[in-house]
Amino acid sequence: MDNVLSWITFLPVVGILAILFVPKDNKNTVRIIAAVFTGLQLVLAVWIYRNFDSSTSAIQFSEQYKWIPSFNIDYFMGIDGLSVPMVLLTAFLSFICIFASWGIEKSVKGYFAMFLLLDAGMMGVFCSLDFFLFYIFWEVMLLPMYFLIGIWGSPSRTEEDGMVRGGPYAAIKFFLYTLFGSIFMLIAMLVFYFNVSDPVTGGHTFNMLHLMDQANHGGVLKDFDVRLLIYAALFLGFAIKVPVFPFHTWLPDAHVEAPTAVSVILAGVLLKMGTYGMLRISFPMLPDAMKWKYFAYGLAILGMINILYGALCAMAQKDLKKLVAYSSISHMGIVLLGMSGLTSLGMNGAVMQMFNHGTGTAMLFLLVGVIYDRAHHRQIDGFGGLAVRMPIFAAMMSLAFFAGLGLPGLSSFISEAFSFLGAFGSETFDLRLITVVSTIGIIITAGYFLWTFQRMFLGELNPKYAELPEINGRELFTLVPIGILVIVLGVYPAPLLDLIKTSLNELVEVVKAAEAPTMLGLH
Amino acid sequence: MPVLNANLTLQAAQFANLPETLQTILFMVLGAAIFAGAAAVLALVGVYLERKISAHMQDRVGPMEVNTEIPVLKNIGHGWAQTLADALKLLIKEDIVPAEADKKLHLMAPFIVFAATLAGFSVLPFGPGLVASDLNVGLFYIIAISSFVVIGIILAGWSSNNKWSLLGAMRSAAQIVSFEIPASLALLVVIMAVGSLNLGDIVAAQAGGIHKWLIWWYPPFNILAFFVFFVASLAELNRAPFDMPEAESEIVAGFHTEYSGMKWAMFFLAEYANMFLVGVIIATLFLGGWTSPFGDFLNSGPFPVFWVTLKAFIVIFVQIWLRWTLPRVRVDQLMYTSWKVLTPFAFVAMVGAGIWMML
Amino acid sequence: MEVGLNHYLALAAILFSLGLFAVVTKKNAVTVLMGVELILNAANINFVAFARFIDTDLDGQIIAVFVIVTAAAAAAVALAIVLNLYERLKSINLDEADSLAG
Amino acid sequence: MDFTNIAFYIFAALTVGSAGVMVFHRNVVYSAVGLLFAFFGVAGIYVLLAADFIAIVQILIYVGGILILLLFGVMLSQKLTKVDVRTESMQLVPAVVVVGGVLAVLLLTISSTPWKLAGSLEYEPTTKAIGRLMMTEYLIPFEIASVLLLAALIGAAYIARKN
Amino acid sequence: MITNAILILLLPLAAFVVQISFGKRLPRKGDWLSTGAMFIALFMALSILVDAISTYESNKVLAAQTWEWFSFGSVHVTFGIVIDNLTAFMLFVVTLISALVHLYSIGYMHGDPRYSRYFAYLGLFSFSMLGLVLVDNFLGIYVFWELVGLSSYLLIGFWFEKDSASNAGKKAFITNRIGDVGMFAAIMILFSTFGTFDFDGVFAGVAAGGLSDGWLTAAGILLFFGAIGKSAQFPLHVWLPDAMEGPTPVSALIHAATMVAAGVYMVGRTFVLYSADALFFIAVIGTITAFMAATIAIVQKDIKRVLAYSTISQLGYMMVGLGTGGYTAGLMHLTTHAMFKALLFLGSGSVIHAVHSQEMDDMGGLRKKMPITFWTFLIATLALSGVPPLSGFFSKDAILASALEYGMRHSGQMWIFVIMLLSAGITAFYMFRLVYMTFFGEPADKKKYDHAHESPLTMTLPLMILAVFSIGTFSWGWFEHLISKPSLAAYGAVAAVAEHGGGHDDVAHTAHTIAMISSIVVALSGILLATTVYYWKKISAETWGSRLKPLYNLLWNKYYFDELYAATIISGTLWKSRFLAMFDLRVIDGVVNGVGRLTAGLSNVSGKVDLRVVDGLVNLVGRIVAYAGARLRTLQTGNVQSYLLMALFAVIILFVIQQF
Repeated sequence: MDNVLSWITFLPVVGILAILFVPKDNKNTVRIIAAVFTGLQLVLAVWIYRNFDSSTSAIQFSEQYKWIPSFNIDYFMGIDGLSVPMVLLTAFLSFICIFASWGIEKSVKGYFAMFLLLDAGMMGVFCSLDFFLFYIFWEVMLLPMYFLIGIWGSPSRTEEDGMVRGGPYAAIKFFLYTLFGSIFMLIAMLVFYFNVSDPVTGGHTFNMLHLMDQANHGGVLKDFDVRLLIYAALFLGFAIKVPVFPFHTWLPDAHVEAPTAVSVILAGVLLKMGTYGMLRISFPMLPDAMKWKYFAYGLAILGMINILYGALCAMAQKDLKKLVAYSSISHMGIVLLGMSGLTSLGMNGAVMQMFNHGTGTAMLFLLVGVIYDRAHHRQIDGFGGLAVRMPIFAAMMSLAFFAGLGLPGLSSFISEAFSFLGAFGSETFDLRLITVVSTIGIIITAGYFLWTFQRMFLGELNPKYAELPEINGRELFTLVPIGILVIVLGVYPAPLLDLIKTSLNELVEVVKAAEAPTMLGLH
Repeated sequence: MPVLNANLTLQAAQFANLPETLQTILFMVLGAAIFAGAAAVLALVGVYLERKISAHMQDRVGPMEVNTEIPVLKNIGHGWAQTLADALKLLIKEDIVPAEADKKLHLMAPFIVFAATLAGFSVLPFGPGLVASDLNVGLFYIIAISSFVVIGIILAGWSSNNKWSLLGAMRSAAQIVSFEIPASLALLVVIMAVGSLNLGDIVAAQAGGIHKWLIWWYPPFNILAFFVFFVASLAELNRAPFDMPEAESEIVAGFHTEYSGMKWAMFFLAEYANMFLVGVIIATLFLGGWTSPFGDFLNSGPFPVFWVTLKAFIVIFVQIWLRWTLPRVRVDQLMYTSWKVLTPFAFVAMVGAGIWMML
Repeated sequence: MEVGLNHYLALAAILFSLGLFAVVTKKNAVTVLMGVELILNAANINFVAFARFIDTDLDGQIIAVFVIVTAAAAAAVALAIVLNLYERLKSINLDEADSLAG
Repeated sequence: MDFTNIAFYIFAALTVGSAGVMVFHRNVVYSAVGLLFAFFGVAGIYVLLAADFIAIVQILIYVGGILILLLFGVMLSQKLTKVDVRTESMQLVPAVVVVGGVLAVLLLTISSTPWKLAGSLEYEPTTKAIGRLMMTEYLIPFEIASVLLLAALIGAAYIARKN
Repeated sequence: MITNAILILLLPLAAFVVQISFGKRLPRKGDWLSTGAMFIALFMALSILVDAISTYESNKVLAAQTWEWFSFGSVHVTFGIVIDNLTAFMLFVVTLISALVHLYSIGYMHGDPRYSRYFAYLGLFSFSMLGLVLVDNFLGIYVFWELVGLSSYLLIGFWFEKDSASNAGKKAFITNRIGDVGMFAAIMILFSTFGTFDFDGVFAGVAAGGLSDGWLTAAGILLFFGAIGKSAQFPLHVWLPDAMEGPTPVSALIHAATMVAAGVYMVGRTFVLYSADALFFIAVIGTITAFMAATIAIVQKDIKRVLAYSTISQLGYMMVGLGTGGYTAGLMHLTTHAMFKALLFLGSGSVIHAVHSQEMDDMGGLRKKMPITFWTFLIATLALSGVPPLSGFFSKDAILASALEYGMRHSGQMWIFVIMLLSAGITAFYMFRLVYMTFFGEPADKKKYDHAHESPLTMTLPLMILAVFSIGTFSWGWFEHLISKPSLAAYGAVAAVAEHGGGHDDVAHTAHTIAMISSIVVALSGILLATTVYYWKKISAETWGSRLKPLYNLLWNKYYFDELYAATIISGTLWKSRFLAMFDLRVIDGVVNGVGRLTAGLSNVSGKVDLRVVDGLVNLVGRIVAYAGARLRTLQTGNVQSYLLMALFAVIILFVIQQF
């Protein structure tokens, strides 16, 4: 079926329309509609997966229509190995999250409308191959997140240190932070637009494929300093999204304040936007800038910092969700490290890690949601000995924790291992020391996960939670598929790996092929 | 006055020896004097006639006694000098000016009225070429001047600081103004028929005997126009059936109650001069002016003047006749006749004549 | 010296300013109206003078006619208003009719 | 110094004098009379300007119509009893200044603008020409003027009606 | 052959899966299922062992098969099974002990609320252990390495109500993880240079000299780190004693025989990798561990703690064996040790089961009450102490011989032999101390003594079987033949390092005889000393204990390792994390919020400025207008004429302006 990508992106929007017609009070019909549409989206995603030809690295299912001819901007959608897993992940998680947000009672229509808009935004980002369209979807995704965190997040409260924290605070912080980043991205986009000549028409272009072709780079893009600047700008834009060390403080707040389903999507998909952006835009378009000594090592070092810093911070957290947030930062660090190695192994490992972290964290957040719905608080020390009372929940939680700490046999291990291996074995850069130091991260990760597991589940049952109800069917329905996915991809990762390897290997070759920068001085 | 100047130089060549401007001034003053004198005389004759005719109508004799010692005139008899005596009386009578009255205006009013009447005469042709100023817009001039009288009346009424005189003035002004319209419309018929405003041309158009007179053109419209004009002019004179302003029984003597002596005489004089003026206008417009009723016969020499004056006096006779026969018309009836009767007739006449002309 | 166009225009100007002065200073509404009439006359003089001295095809005079006509209409209406004013304010002194004062 | 110049000055003097009376006199009726003679003066000027039809129209409408209206206005707006028709004037000084300024401006423009004088100065009667122009070239304004008069008539009547 | 191997591998996994999901609902909670599965696996392993022995060819790869797991385009990650003599032996050992532990657990764990889940975890452990033994590549070994760690975590922390148990589990897992990191680093080095994970591929690469000597040693040491973690060697041994929190059969299976042995197996499997320096390092670590653990064992009161430390010590021995080149000696000791250590643990298990306490003070004089347990326990103790006829003697003697030989060859390294000899003596001493304190002497706690009774058959049967194996497992000769020391030559190494192959040249022979004699002497003296102190009570332990107070305390507190680690690493990390979290919260978030507040402040200031200045201006304009308005209002006199006047005035002004 043609223009499937447009369908998959705009199906949720149709969903929104459908929801709008539903009268406000029967909440369930709204939920069902949302479920149906995300379900359809999932079906489409699966269809794409089956029809995706993983042998070539060319763009598939591409659609190109003239959108704003005067500025030579066209509606150019297409996916390759890099974006397929992301599309699958988004569709899968959105579907799951709809069920996870079955408990939302406050202005349900608004919530699901926003959610579907977010879904469309995300899908758009992964499918669009026109920088302008990419940027638009990037921004579209921001808006619903702001509302979802702001309105449906936890009420704002003033902490003992006088700081006002809560849903709105986090929402604003998230929004401004990302917006700040996207401004730099906009600048870079415009520089590209004006300096890259469309091989066919000779005019300006946003078309990413043309942007990737170094031959088209003219004007100011010839000068290497400028290329570094643009790369830095883009990197800043994406780094905030990943999040990379100094720009990450919005994540814990956003997660803590956001409702369960939203933080699942936030961690599951939104964090991947940053790295996806780097792989889709920064790497292919400015390969030489990427290979510049200070940037490449910088990326690896930032990855390492992310891993260690995230892990250590997680260990000290008292709030379970914040802990998981910091763990996400740590895991995303692994992705960064994997990418910076510029080896086929590392790149594939990184993208796999993006996918696996998506599923793993989603599971974690869903579980946090489960316990939060019951105990209405997330202080780790507040619980104790839950395993006695909620064995299945404990089992699920242990599966999630072990997936988190990269136990072999579960998906994260494969991606982590190969990210490290890729980085370690990189020929272009000697990342050996950085990688070895980063591996310490997995010890700390094991430390805080098990410590948390012990404080929450093992030991004496906290009398307060003697009657805590076991995990119910709906929650299980959301968790089991992810659990299965985590285990299956852990044991046999080929299906995911085959999808992405041709494109990513080709990407690596392209970047490696770009001649080393000839800049004086800093070289 | 270049127009005036041109005519005068034509006729009074004998004064050529004087410098141009002096000549014109002299001529103007002379003309004015002649007219003033003629008007005064005519007025007196008019008064006399009025008294005599009204007396005879009322089966009485009228003034018989007043006579002069001058041998020839003495034996005319029939009190011909009565009006002269009256005039003398008025001249020497004490000129009372009401207190609080507006002296200057009080004085000025009669002169305005008299001036207006006199001005009318300058355009009328008493013979072929015998006209003070042969204005191209002669007839139009007459209409304009006739409205001048109103101001004099109003000023008179106003300046005598007397409620009744003011009311009288207002009423007579309204009357004159409102009858001006049917009069002008009636004249339109004449203008349309002849196609020129110049009185000389109008008379020329009616030359050739009684049957050529304008009154008989396009029957019945011209007759209707003549009738409307005649009634309207009666109203403008404040005479006869329409003499509300001076109606003794109601507001004493109207606007000139406070006047006495010479100023009153002026008013009186003006009234009768005006009567004569209207007579001559009707004569020239409808009754062939100075042309003799018998075609070319008796048409030369002094006869044109004679014919004009004769026709004028016939009209005057009719006016006096009406004054003493018809009862006084109430004010609203007055207005009614003007707006609801005369004006429509005038329109009918105008339209009818117009269409007739087109055919 | 020969009475040229300027004389007439000068005369008109004088009349105009006199009329204007009347309009501006006089308190009595009727006097103001008179002033207006005077101004209009001054304008007419100009028209006729132009018709006489500049383009001789009588346009000026026709316009003068129309001005006179409209002046008449205006005077009628103005007087009606003045009467009404009198009706309401019991006096036609313009400085009392300042209900529009700011 | 032929007659027309003298006539012009006479009439000009008459007009300006009477206008001055009208403006400066305190008594409304006197100003009305002043206005009367001003109108006559203007009519005379018209005659000098070879516009005889306009002169007559001037007399007919201004003197015969408007002046009477004004007089009526004066009379009706005074309490019949109170004869005093004093009319004060106000803000004299500024008015003088301004009007003087306006006069100066007008005179300045008149003197400074180079008028394009047409040649011939002959006189000929204008009534026929005006009549023809009125009915041909200026037909529309003529009709509009008639409508205007009708409207004014009705309007004035309505406004003045004592309700 | 391969199918057998696969079956052996998958049976426990299947048992685990079935057990964990339907365990509760199965009759007798499914214990028969797991035990049955294990005995079948045992039977198959036996068949493989017989097959291996029958072929009787040194280091013969009986069967090997690899499957493609997944590929990265150029890099193909495979997963395969290799069965050679070593694997056969290991399979037999693991399956045997696992089966016996299953059987034993039926009795021991009877009545436990989560009975089925226990067997599930055992199944998982067995699967992971077997996988570890069978797998043929580094990545595979790492995978099973971690799975084994997981299952040990689950089993140690089985009674998670007890905080100490869950702590122990966590401690075990994390310590293992630390070791694993080292191992992973080694794998990274090897993979990055050779591009493959397979042992053969890597070994061929090393043989071809693909890796510089320095890096090779580093890889070797790092690989050994994994073993340190797993086999509780010197720095990372702290978790094993705490692991005793788990049920005793678990300790027996995991912390005696199999898991801890994994480290030794791994070193054995990748022996060719280790350069001389690496081997020396292993030897040193082994020695330290052995001696340290032995000394601590002396003062321990808890029966299981003593055995735990003895295990650590024996592992040290194995490492020394391998380190000093005694490849066969080390591995043999592995197998023999597995047998009698399992027996010891199970024995102590039945004692605990009877007495319901792990403290030796509560025991005493149980000889009469629990004869079978006593006698099997005695046999195991003798084997452990290295008394000649038993299997222990042969393997321990071989290790001592290789240590001596190593000492002879490498001048100045004699201290290894001396310490090891001393440790052997101490081992004998504390083992007999244990025996006397539990089985001889007066029962300390009368009530417990009366209550004590012999364990049921399900528990005593495994004891007897193990006792048999402890006595004479294998004759040294053919074991050595089957599992001889591999050398790089097998992989085409050019310059075969002149490594002494424990063969039959003179130095080896002399070392062998001396070692044998000295080991016997030391063992007997140890036993003698123990009996005098604890049986004849000639020397009172207390007096010596008090006299050597500082030494006693040192030993009692396990050289303060736990405290050391707690102080340095654990609290260090915790402190760092707290600091970083605080740093993150305060500084970075502070910066962000600071920026937020700054902008808020700026906006506040600009708000004020705006309020005062700009707004002021606006108000000013407003006021001016109002003022002007007021003034001008007077102009609006309502008098039309004044308006006209003003208008005209304007006209004049304009005209004047226009002029200039």
